[in-house]
Amino acid sequence: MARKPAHAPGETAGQPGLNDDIGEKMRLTMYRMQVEIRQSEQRAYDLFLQNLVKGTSHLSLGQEAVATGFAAAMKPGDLSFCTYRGHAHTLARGVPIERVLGELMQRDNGLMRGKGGSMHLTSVEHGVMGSYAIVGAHLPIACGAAWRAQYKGDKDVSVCFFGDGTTNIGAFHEALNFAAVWKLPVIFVCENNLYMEYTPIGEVTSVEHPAADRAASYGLERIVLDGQDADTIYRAARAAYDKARAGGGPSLIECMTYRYSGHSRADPAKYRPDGELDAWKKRDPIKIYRDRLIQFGIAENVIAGIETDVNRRVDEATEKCKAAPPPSLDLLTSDVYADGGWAWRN
Amino acid sequence: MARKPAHAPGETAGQPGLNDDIGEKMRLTMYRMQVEIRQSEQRAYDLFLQNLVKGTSHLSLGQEAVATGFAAAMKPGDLSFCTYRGHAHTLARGVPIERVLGELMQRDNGLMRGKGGSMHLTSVEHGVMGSYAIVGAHLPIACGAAWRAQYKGDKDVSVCFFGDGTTNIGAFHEALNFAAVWKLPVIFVCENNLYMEYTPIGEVTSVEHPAADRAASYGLERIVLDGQDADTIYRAARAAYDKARAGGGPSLIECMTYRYSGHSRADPAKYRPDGELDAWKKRDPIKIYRDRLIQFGIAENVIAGIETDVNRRVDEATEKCKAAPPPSLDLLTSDVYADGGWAWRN
Amino acid sequence: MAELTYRDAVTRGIAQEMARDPDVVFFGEDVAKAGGVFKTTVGLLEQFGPLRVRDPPISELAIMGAAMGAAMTGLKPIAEIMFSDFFAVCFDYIANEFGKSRYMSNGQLKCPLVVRTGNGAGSRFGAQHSQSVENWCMMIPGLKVVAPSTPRDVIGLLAAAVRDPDPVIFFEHKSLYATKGEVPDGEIVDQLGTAKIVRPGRDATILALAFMVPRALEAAEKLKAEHGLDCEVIDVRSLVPLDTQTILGSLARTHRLFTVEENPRLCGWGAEIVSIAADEAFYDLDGPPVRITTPHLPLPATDILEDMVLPTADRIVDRVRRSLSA
Amino acid sequence: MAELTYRDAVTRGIAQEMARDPDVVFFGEDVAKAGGVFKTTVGLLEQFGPLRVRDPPISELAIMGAAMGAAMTGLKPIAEIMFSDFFAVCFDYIANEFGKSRYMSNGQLKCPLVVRTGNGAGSRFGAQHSQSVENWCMMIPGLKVVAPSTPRDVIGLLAAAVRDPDPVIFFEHKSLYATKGEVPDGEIVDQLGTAKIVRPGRDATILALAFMVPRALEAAEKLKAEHGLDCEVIDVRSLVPLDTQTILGSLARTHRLFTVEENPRLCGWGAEIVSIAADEAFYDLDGPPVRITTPHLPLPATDILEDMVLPTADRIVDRVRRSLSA
Ligand SMILES: Cc1ncc(C[n+]2csc(CCOP(=O)(O)OP(=O)(O)O)c2C)c(N)n1
Ligand SMILES: Cc1ncc(C[n+]2csc(CCOP(=O)(O)OP(=O)(O)O)c2C)c(N)n1
Ligand SMILES: [Mg+2]
Ligand SMILES: [Mg+2]
Repeated sequence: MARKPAHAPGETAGQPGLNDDIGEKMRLTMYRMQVEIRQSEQRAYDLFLQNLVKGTSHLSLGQEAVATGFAAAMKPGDLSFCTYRGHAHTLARGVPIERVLGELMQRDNGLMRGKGGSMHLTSVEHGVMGSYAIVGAHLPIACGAAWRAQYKGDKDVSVCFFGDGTTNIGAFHEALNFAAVWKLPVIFVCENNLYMEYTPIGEVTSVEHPAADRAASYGLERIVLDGQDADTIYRAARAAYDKARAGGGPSLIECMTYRYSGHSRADPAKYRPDGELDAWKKRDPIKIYRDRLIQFGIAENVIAGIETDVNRRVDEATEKCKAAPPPSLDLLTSDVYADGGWAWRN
Repeated sequence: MARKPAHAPGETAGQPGLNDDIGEKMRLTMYRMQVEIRQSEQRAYDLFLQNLVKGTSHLSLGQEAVATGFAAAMKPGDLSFCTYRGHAHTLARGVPIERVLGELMQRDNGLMRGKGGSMHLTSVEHGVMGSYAIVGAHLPIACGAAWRAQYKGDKDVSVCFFGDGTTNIGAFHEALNFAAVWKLPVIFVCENNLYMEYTPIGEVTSVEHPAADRAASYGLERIVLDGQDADTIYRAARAAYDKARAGGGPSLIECMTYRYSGHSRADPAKYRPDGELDAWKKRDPIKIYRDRLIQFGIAENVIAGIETDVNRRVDEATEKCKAAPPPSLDLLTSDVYADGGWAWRN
Repeated sequence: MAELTYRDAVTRGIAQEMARDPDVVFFGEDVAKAGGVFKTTVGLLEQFGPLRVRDPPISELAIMGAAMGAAMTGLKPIAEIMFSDFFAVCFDYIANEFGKSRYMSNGQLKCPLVVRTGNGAGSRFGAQHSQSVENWCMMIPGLKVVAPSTPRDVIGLLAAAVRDPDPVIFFEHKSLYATKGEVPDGEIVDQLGTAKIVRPGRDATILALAFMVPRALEAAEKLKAEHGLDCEVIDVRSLVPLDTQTILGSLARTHRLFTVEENPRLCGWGAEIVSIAADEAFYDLDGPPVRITTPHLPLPATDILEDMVLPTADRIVDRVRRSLSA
Repeated sequence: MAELTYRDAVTRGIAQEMARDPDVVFFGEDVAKAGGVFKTTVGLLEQFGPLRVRDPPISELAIMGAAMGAAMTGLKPIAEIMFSDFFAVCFDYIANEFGKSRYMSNGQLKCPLVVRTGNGAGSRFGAQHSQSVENWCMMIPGLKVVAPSTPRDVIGLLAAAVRDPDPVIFFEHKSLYATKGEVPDGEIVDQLGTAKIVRPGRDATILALAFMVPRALEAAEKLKAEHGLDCEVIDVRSLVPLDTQTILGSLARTHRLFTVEENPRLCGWGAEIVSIAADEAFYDLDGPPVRITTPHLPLPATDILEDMVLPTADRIVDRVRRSLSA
């Protein structure tokens, strides 16, 4: 169940074209963003095969459109709360590739200088308020950030990304109800990639759409999107941001998508039925978007230029990371407490 | 919101009468049960005023019909999982009044000889598999008991009682989904008494009916009942038991009811709007049921006989408790582990 | 100077900080309209309004998570968890989130919040509403942990906790709410990480926390009056940061150490302090350091059983006397 | 006799018990079809079928609660919590339910279950997936707590845990999964509450648990070879029940005590044992008992930092040598 995207391919093709509500500039931005995520994630995978990525890592190959659509709709100051599968969302906020790869490679140039690791990417200056590795934990945290905005009259919106499997944990329920009752400016985005780790979501969930089919429990609208189409995501995201900023409270948005690789680096993903991956690759978000750009009359060389430029930047970032030293050892005991140290006694 | 029972008073009056699907014998049983709960709870309150009930206690005055309707529909072997507000459900399973009052009075004749206290009434021989004082904790536990029944092919059903406020805690969500996916023979009964402790449930909940309006999230039917009419409860309970025994999986049933006293003994319940208590007392479950018996032609003296008999038994139980010694001191260290002792070292 | 109950000191402490700093917000189940189940927060809603004093649903995960998210982004939330036993339903935030985000983010994230909770036994509430769980928090890196024993300390340490840039778990003892003490007028701000010698003495050092402090003091008076033993009593107050200087300093004078803990035996704060003393002050010790604790048991509901289980002044007297005369 | 990995020993241990007793059921996230994220349960689904080996949703509360309800009513469930860090999301069952229901019900309820979990550091997973949390469980009355260090002990202690009538928390160490050891053929059943002297010695007693056992052994060999110090190494194995006889017996011979803990410093099992030794065997001690622990820090992700933070053989050697020559 839940194996088919809710929208047919090319759904947005009927839109008014390049000068529609999205427009050329934003579309090129979104294309670049998707390509950057794709290439960076692919590079992370290659580096892992070269034994240069340590620890674990969770790629978003195939899920680029969701991160892109939301990030593109954000304003500066909006806050992102991610999971361990957070590289894409972090890059989408403008965090330099080098800082992300550096963290995966446990180098001193990493976003957290190697202290957090791939599952905890954080860049407060870019609005990435952390990546959380305990399933569900960040949904209530995002509520808190949204509460601050509401209380202070700040106009920023918090967005919280999570997977389909996360909808079955208690924190999901508590956060959704809490946000709804307090009318918080927070957007909950479920990236339904059909699997909770290795188990198909349908085998462990009482409804077909694990997030959207539960929206009514919180008085929220049921929203299921084609997660492979960045335009669709972008439009829905913009509406949700507008609603949140206008005091209309939270949204819960389920995006149907698919991860091309295993759950984490250790996983060859053998549990997937034959043909499933191929079928989804036919609806590759980058391919869809590239075709649309072409269809809208963007020149092939403009598109290729973006691709080459991203490629160069990923290469440069990789080289910088390879050359970067490991974290300095005094980091071990720094920043446990606000005084910079770790003393629990005098 | 959610302040009006979903069914109008006297709804069952149109039923075929005394020899209908419920019948005279069961009706007299259910009347006796409700009177017994009422009088025992009232006695608990009086004893508290006399400083003879120690610790806390949470009465079900006004909520008698729910406990009665479900217990009456149970078969021997069916299992009850209660909250701290569990006296009613415990009595309804046939546990002697003396053993319940004894526990409240912290006497050696108490159900757990004073070790557990009023919030943890347990009588395994009567199918009362414990009363739990951490909101939500027993919903998953009831799932486990139901899983055992399913696995072993036992035909018993587990029923789990909880309040409206409990629907906002994570364990509610996890248990409901789990039970639905595994199709467990468990019934979740929400006694919606309009308040989570002191705060009106509507102020902290994203839907009008905190349980029923969320049933769809678990693929379950939406059921809201008049919790003041034991016949209504009994019929719905029977259907849910039948479904569970037939392998049809869980049910979630919301019963609209009201507690006459405060949340616990310390609470004078001043937060309730004027007139609310009186309005609900007009739909007192015992009054409703007594009127129905009369209407169905049961003689006043039969009814009064039940009342007098229960009264005598509550008096007797009270006297026995007053005379009972406190728990013996060696209980302090008994039954931590299965060997009867508490040794954590050799 | 005024006499105040420990309960009213909580209210005054919160009010002092809310009046000072508009970024301080306060929420917890039934704390606003109802003033809290222990009546520790009566009047705060009226004083600070419904935007700053709020009643959330029964959703401890949401409460703790929201406190964290608010703290990360600029507020100074005080969250109440009604009974400390309920830390178990939101332990993820205590164990995995509050104290780790600053470290994992290499100093980018902050978490300046206070979680207040009703801790401890004495109300005959049974095993799930009576626990003393300060060790659940002490053992987690990145947290600060405080447990005042007097009304004055409630205000002063709460102020210090609210002003502290790190997450602080603030244990109020349910059995102390009705107790009274002198409290100076005006603002009171204390310092985290400081123990207090509440009774000087020469023959032994007795460490106690929260509800055990008055009992240790009573024991010390009895030990003096009945046995001529002059014990120093230290109110530990702050488990993290731990004031080992005051503690080891006292031990260097008295040469004997006793800890009086309400938490069940295994892995309590007494174990930690004894292990520090045994390692760092081994040659100061003239005899075995002794832990007086609640036995390692779930708590019984019945009054006579509950009274047996907690360390009493008499048990302290007996244990100290036997040990010092051995 | 066969050589087996610690990982495969888990599978064999579970299979041994499931084959013996049809009431033993096993469930946990991704344990059935996928064979577990650590591949510790490959083949169990095929061997015992989908009614006995099941994949629940990501619902740790449901998993733990369901295990308890099943145990209360006649099954012997083995539940897996993937990483021990996730105990924090279902801590209510660990802290407030499993170990209290028998007591609160005055012996009416039972809770014969096993929770298996992947514990400990070494995989560069960072602060939320690397913790060593056995003290979170040791401190709770009513539980039993086990942590094997060898494939043979995995099978034997798991069998003992499954057959035990009380709730047992079973800590497998992630960094030991790939290690190998000799395992006898046929059924293996060990005994809870028994420590093991894994290297006899005269000069000092070194206590270690799980992943720290091989490191303590390596340290002991070095201490012997390089410094002529002959240390006794004890694999504590079972934190509750705690084999204080073996531990204090050893101390009575060696007169010096060292504990090697992976959990962060505060309130670890080492503190408990040191406090027992300091109280009950004070006059056996010829010098300060010393705790060698992971410092009280969240865990860093990077390899070189993580390697610094856990006690190593060299750190043990250094600490013991300095202490014994002081
Ligand atoms: C509380 C908790 N339980 C289990 C895990 C282990 N785990 C990590 S990711 C994951 C699957 C999450 O699935 P989903 O929410 O669909 O996100 P996806 O990985 O597919 O993006 C699980 C079970 C965890 N990190 N936290
Ligand atoms: C996890 C947890 N949070 C809070 C409490 C405190 N508490 C006890 S009863 C209660 C209200 C429960 O309301 P509801 O579920 O409606 O049940 P009712 O008491 O009305 O029967 C609260 C908040 C608790 N026992 N456990
Ligand atoms: Mg998924
Ligand atoms: Mg209620």
